[in-house]
Amino acid sequence: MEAVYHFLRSLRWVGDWPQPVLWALAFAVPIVFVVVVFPLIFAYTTLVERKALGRIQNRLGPNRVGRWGILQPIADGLKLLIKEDIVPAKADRVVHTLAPVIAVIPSLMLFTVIPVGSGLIPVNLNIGLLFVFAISTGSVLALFMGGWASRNKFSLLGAMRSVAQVVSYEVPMVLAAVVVVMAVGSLSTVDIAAAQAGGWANVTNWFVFRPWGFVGLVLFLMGAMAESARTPFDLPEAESEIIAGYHTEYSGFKFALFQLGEYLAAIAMAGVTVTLFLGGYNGPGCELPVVGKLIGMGWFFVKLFAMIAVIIWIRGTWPRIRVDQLMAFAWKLMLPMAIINLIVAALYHYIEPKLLAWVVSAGLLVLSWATLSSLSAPPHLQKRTYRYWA
Amino acid sequence: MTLTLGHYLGMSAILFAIGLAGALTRRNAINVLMSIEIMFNAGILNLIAAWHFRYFESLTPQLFAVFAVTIAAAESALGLALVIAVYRHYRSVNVEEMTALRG
Amino acid sequence: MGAFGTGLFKGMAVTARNFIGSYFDRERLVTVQYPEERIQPPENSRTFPFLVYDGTPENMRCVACKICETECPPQCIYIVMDRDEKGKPLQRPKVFDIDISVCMQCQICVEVCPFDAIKMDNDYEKSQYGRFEELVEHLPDLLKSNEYYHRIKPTEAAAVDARLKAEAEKKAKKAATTAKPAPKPATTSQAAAKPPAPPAAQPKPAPAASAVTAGKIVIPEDAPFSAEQRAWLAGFLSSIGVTTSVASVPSTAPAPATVPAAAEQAPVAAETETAAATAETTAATPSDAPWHDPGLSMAQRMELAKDRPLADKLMAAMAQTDCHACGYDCRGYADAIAAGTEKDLTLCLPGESETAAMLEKILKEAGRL
Amino acid sequence: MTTAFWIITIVTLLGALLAVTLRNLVHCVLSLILFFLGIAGHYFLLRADFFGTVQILIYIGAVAVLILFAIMLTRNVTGEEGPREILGMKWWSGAVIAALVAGVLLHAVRRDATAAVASSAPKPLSVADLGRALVGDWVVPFEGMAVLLTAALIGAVVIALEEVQRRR
Repeated sequence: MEAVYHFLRSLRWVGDWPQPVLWALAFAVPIVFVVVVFPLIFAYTTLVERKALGRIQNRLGPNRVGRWGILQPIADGLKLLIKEDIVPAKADRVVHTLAPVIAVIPSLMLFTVIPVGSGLIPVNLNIGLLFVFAISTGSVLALFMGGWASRNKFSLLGAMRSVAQVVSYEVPMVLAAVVVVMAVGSLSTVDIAAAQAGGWANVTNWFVFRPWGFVGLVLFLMGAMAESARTPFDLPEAESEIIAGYHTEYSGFKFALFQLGEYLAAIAMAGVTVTLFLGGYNGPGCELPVVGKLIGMGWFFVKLFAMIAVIIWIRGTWPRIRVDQLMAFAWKLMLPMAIINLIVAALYHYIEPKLLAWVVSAGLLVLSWATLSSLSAPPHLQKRTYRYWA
Repeated sequence: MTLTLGHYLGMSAILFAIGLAGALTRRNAINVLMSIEIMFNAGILNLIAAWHFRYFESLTPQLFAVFAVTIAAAESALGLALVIAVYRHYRSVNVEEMTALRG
Repeated sequence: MGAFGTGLFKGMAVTARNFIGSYFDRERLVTVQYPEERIQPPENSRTFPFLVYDGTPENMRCVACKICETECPPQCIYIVMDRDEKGKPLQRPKVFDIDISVCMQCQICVEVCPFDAIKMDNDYEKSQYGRFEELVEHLPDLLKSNEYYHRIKPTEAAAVDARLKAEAEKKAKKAATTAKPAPKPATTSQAAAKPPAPPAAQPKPAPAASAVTAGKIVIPEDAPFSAEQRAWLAGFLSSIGVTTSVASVPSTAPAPATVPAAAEQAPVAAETETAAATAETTAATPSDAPWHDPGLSMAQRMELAKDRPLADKLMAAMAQTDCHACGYDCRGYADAIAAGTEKDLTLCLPGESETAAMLEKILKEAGRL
Repeated sequence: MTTAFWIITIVTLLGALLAVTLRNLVHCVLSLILFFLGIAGHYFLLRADFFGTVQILIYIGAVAVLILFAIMLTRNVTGEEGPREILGMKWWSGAVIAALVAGVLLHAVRRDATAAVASSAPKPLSVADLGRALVGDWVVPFEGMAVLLTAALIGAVVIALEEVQRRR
């Protein structure tokens, strides 16, 4: 935002306006950017998701509204706008209407700390990453309020299950991100992105190419998907489970707001993953003087769409996890793995020849993953031996 | 008028009083815990205000605040666990009914 | 998670291949753009029944024998037999309603129909804006041509037509043999197990070319039949849905006078002719069952069988259509009731309640009930 | 600065008051969360960003959810409370004591309000040197805190679960 402010100052005909006006303008640009660009990405993510899932299942996605279903999101939005908004009689009206709002606000606030380009970040907080985790707990609140306010036992149960899931996946996710903070030494997302520049064509320095970085990416992605209840973990609102989880009693635009909140959280987490592990805006050619910023921004969005594609791809492939497996997976597999990852990252930092460090840490991580997954894997039924009969 | 330490101290005093009133008057154990939580926060707010207005060179107030927050969180966790355990025994969380001292 | 979670990544490889593949060969995509493209429903899929007609809608196969109406489990068929201006029942339905909101598509009506008149359609676009009257399909909506039947269910339709043609030939051959030897008097009940389906145009053995309009046969003047035979013939033919009109012949002149061929007679209904004829000859030796003529009203028939034994009275009460709905023909059913083997008096479908009431009255008079 | 201060103060006081007086328990928790947000706002105002975020993370993320779970576990699903149960029999006594305490504190503070005030903190506290201090010369209390937290964790689990085993 400071960058925008200084940029405005440097312009000839605008430069000498009074300070508060420029300051307000400098504020307005990132706000408009966040509030316009990312919900637009949300709208077309729903379309791309439905088309991609269709193609995976050998059928065409929506192609009725607009050329290739281009206008489908607008149609959906309009439909939900017009749909009658039913509020259950005994529902607690105030909390019932407040819940979707609180579902959307944190998701939008998450985007303020994601560096879209070098120097192009809505708010440069020096505790950026901590802010991301603090705000993402806000969605937990929305879940609970939505579930409790509709005064319906099932939605309350669904809400409690999703709150439990989000809370229990918060810990491994934070630990997976702490690895990067340890490597960079600062919580600010701008420093993290900057630390991944350099190397061959600005690519080799990305953290994902380090063993602990890759494991961190996998764990963080799992945590992010559990956080926004995406497919392997979308138990709370799975069809076969408790109806539609916490947003059973919602219809019309409130339901759309919940969807918006959920998807925006998923996109924001994808953005954070890109910043943490895939080198944010770093990419070949992003260090050029002026045009580099644009190229950097381009790289960021390419990586963001790649992450969203992976999330959709996972949604089309992986089966849903049962509740107990869900919890066991979080506490018995992801948490120890995250802690081992921390230790290995420290080890990596102190072994001098980086290649040796790479090999050692990779070996350690694969070993620990094997032992952990075999430990927590269900017991394989050994072949039965019959004593009295050959 | 410029902002002074007194404003913060006054505000946290009022918050502390509200917390105290809540703790003393509410009958539901969980409400009592919530009021205690309010009192904790009032205290920690004082610390940070003091750091901001007078002792911003040194780090001690901040660290003190960090430890205070940790203790507060641990305390509320334990308090709630106690409430749940007591609830199972007394079948109600009403403070006035928890009279028996035996375990 | 399985060792190393490899299973998951194999799965992702499969979906990726499928995703990319779908962009190259388009046939694997199964989507059918419904309103524009449609899939022809499989042959033996069925939605709701429809009535088959050969050629023109008048020439429908249904003779309103109401077997399907009684057999239909949810009772969603309603038939009213067509009667001409003089009240004589015609062998075709005036009203044939099927309530498709009640019909459970069980195809029982198709199985019980002796005349292959009703078949199952597989047209599923039957949604309406109303829930009551609109969902009742009347006769015009139900009537569909045999060609349509062939189009939607080729093999089944072909089988039905083949069977019909075979029966028609068998009947024609039999009719030809009975015509040559001396005409046997009286109605020998044909123990045809399955009533011969009325072929569309039944080839008449009459030597003279008889103008066969669909379902109408004009028996020329000089046909070598006596009055009794004409009566029997008219009775028999009308039972199988072919109305005959007979040139008037003086009842006593049996000799076949050669009349200029195909003299166009006014299509005087044969019944009135024979009715007049029979009324004159009540005194004369009555043929065995003069009342065996569906054209007569109940009163006339009872009048004819007034001083007859019980069995004959019972037979006169029947609807005289020999439609075998009761499992016998009219004669057999009357004899069964008289002999006491058959207790149910309501089996005569075409006769409806009129016959049932009359049977009861006769038995009461005879002190049998 | 001052207008922001007054706005956030109003929000905080409102949250605290509602948390204490509302009848429906879950509404109390929601107003408590509003209170926590107010306090976090104050921290940001005092340029202690780290604490604002920590406040949101710990209090709203963990403590509030903990209280919600506690409410659910004590089978008070609707959060409704009978009219009689809100205030204790002698509710006014509590209020009087609180008022007395407030009076004493405000008297003490009044002297400070007029005192000359030094300039406020030049830059927000950086997390790095806070961290270094924690593991530097403050490492003993830091480890003490770790032990305390573990003890609290195990204690809470033992208390909550012990009942279940014995009853079975």
